[in-house]
Amino acid sequence: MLELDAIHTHYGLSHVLQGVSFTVAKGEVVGLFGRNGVGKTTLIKTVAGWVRPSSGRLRFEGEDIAGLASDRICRRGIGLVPEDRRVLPGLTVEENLRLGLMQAPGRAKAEAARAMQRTFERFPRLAERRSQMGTTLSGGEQQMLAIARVLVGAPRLLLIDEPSEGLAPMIADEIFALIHELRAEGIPVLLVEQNVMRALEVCDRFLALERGAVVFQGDARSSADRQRLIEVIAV
Amino acid sequence: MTEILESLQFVYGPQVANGLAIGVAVILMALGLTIIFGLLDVINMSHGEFYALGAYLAVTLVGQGVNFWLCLALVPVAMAAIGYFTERALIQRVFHTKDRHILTLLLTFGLAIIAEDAFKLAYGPNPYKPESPISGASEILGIMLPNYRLFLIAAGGAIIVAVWLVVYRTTLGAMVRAAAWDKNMAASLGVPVERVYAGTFAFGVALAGLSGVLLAPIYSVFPTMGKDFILMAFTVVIVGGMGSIKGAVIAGLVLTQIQSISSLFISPVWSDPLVFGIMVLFLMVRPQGLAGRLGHG
Amino acid sequence: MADTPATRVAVRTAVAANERADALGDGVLAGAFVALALVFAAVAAASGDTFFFRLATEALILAGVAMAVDLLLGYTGLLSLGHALFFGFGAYVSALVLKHWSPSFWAAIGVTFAAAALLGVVAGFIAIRARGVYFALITFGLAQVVFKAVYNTRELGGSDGIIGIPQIRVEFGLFSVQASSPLGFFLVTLVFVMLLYAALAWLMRTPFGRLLVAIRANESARALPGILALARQAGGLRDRGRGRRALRQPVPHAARPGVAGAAGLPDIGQRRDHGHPRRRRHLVGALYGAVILTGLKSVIGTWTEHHLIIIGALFMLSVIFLPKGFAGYVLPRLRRRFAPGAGKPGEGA
Amino acid sequence: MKTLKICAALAAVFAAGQVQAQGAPIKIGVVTPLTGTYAGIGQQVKWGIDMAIKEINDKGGIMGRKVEAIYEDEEANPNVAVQKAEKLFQVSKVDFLTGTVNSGSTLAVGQVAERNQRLAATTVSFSDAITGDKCSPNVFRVNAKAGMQSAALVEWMVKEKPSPSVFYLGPDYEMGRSTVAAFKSAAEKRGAKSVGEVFAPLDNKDYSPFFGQIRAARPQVLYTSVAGNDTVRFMSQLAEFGLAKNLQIVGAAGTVTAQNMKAIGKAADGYVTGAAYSAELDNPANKKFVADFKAAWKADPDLYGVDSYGVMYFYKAAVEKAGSTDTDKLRTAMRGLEWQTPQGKKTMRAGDHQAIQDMYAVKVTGGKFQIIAKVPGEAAVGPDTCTRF
Repeated sequence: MLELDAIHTHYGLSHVLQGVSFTVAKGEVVGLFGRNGVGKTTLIKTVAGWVRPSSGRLRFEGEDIAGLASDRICRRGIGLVPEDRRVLPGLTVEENLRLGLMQAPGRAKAEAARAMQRTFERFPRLAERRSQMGTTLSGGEQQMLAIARVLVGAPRLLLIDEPSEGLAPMIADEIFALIHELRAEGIPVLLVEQNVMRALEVCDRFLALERGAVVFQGDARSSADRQRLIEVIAV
Repeated sequence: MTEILESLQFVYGPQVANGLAIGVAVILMALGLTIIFGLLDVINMSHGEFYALGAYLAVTLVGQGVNFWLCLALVPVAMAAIGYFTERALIQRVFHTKDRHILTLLLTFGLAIIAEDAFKLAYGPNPYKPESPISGASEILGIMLPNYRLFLIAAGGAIIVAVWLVVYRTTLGAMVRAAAWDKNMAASLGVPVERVYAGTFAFGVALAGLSGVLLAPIYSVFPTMGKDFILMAFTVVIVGGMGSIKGAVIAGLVLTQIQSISSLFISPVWSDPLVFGIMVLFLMVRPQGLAGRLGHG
Repeated sequence: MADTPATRVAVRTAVAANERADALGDGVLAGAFVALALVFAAVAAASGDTFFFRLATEALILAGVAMAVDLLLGYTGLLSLGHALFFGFGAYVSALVLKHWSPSFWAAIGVTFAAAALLGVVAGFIAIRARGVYFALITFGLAQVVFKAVYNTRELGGSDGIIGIPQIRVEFGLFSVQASSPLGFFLVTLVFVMLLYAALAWLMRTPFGRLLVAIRANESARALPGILALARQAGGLRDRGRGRRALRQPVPHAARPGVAGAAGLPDIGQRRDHGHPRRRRHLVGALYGAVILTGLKSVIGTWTEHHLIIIGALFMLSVIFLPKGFAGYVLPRLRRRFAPGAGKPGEGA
Repeated sequence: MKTLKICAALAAVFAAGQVQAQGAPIKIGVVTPLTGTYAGIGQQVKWGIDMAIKEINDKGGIMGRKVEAIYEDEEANPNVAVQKAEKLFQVSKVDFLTGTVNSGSTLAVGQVAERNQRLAATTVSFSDAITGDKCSPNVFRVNAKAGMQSAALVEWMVKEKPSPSVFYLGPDYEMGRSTVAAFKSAAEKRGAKSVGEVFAPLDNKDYSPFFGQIRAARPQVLYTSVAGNDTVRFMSQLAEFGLAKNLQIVGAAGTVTAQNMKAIGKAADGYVTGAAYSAELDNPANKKFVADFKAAWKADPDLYGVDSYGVMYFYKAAVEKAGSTDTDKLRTAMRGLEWQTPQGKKTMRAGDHQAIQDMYAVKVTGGKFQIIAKVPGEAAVGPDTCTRF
């Protein structure tokens, strides 16, 4: 579904991604782990179109998406839940969600209304706060909003970057439970997370990133693979 | 007592009423400017020339026998197309550079120079004045106000409210605000940011053109008319807070009243420096202006 | 990111090499400028011309103003839209000195320099609180206030300006130059402008100059400790707070157009600032930019009365296609020729 | 055979050229605003001069020499005017300079003329100072100064409304203020009551903030010296507010002109000014001039057009009287010179270089200037106050 083949990305003078290759298949949740500064977030940004890869192939559902503008990539069905949530300031909760509908702009009004309705049912706390400014929500609620506004557009792949960062453990639990639900619904996810152990619980597979390249891929269920992952990303 | 009443009727009353009409004119100009700045971070130095272009288009259409009221609808549409094209053809080219504030400022400054000269080339240096579509004056509380100015105040008020509603109460407006605050995130939600930028520039330009049509019967039309309101509009935008619609409305009303009333006590030539002085003070003390940016209301 | 001691040294060496190459390139262009000016003077003097001398003198004076804008925009990234303020102020002060106090060139230039420096402190105090576009707008507002004030002050001649300023004689001790002599005045202006250029170019290589560049870099980075360390090196700004750190910086540039204004004495008044984009980070570009623009304006102005369309179009084209300006285009090419060793990293550093 | 014919034709052309141009053409430098606020006036200046030159050349030039004009745009800016004047004198080597519109430019260009030892004339500038305390031996004025216009206007006003109450509104710059001051003192001497005055900024967009004061003062007459686009706004806004109904509006000569009259429209009707010219002037010379002007430029001539047309005949008469284009001889010839213009006979006063001519009160009626009264030149011109020569 998502294929990366020898992706290289530069930030000014620094060569961040140095040939990343992997795939995410239909219905699978893939964890992306590595130490700080190895390029996890850059990888997410590259897929989302915020950063243009300098070389390599990037395909989604068989079509080349490298170098496309972010909004184009989004409309192909890739939803982004970025680091720091990026809840849009100056927009109400409802407006944040409405923008999520832009992912499929051709949708009929009734259908869009149904999607909104479903989202509010799923996130009742957002429904309570629908006319509040998005930035006045608590951290956990903002994270919910960041995920909800992507889900409202019915994405075919989710990129989630550090969802539990800065959240109390109880709240983080809710987020992971949500990702677990997504997995059950068969929505593929590429997940970046510092809390590796918690993340592994919701993942099918994982990738270990080191110096801008994938050094190891493994099965999230296999304890041998988990052990090796710890060795690679700890130290 | 009669003396006080008389001074209210003849001096202060008209001053406030006239200031209100001028205030609406200034706010109409400032509105486009502040929206373009709030979203695009572009200081549009050619805004005044777009205003002039709107007025010239109206003069041309009226000259062709088109009804003035029809012009009010046609010109903004034409101006929006021109604005869209300008953004795509010019602003877009320097928009993604690091120095985009300065480069776009210089670019629109160049555009203003060209436009002013082009008006001279196309229409000659002499002024035009479309006949006011509403004539006569009404007396309200003993204050004489021309009917067209009453219409201007009403229409201007309606436009301001409509713009506010579009920006703050529609999904389109939400897209615009989202693109203003966080371009990348907005794009990743599927907002076509490039088109939103061009569309917003077009919207600002259309507002300038609309002001041109509305004000032409009062202020006449000539090549350098773009400079008339632009300084005051910039001042209003700065004092009100760059990108804030509410701020522009408040600042526009207050500053034009200050100018209008102060001209009773000091030589009118000093009322401009007075207002600029206020602007400089504001920049020193509160550079963000009265209200925040676009999106804060 | 690959931030190892080795790469740091490599980058630093490359930057140093680039700076040397830059200085060399600037020097070549500045030398060529003087040479061209002298050739022009010889030809014009031989043909007994006055008009082109006056035009060229005006171009040189404009070059002075342009360098001042450049010092601010090119090095600190602050766009001043109010430079005509300093120019006009200098002109008015020197006119008043010459008319009412002493007809001495040195008195006029001395008083003007001091007064312009003072105005620079005041304007700097007001303007420096704002950043980016706000700085541009505040300088614009300031210039407008002062312009309207002078325009409405009848004691200063109001809209007519000051007329009847005595023709000055510039005393150099051993010899003197009459300002009414086109050749003499041109040469005096050339010497002054080139001295200013040399002084500014030197200033930019001192720690103070680096401080200015740091202000630009600091706009986003806010690396205050580094700035303060540099400030201490510079010696002049010890222990000043953040708000005041840049206070001194507008002073030299303010004094400068003041002097340019003094040098431009015979024609006094409001002067449009051509805010050329073509001189960023290369002072020498300001010299060329001013001369090219003055020449273009004169030539095109004779050719069509709608010269503003052409000037405006050229202006826009240069913003779009030469955003680094004339010198920014020429110098890297010169550098490759004269110092092929200098590598690329300087561009990003 | 063919070649021979061409050679003959060429020879004939050359011979004709030789006969016509005994010596180089006389060059007239014209520094006038071709762009900016005053471009409309500059247009009339150019039309007037071009037309006069064509006529003069068609009749054999001045003393057998062709005349040619070289135009430079002064952008209504004294700095630019100085630069352009210098260029014309130095590079183009013009014999005579004219065309400056605003008084600041005329004064500044006068200094350039003195430096270059050449003569200059203004055909537009009104400021009394040009032939008063700031007079120059090298500068002549062929048009009527502000004082003459207001003298004629006052003359008419006191006859129409004895001891009227007058409100003054002028643009706030030197010319505007001095015009108002001159009219005010002349009017007060003849018994007018001043009930208020206000100076609006140049390029003022809205005059309504002053209307309260005007209404409160209840004047019979409103005097104004705004010009160009400012007049369009001022007068149409007056009408818009219904203030023009019971008010006689009078003003300076530059206030309502052929350039802005159309834009003012009906609001200009009834406006009266003291003028040195009207296209309606009833004499054969003017009838012919107006017809020719219309034929050539598809527009009516105004004061600036006719004065600029007249300056060429002034120069021609002076050169023919002096028998030379030498500056000193020419200056002597110009002093006291009498010459004919579409406005009638003019006399150049030797003492201050101010032309003396008959003045008129003219009223705008249906887009035309109708003459409603005449004031003899000697009565309007006032005393000679120039002390420099």
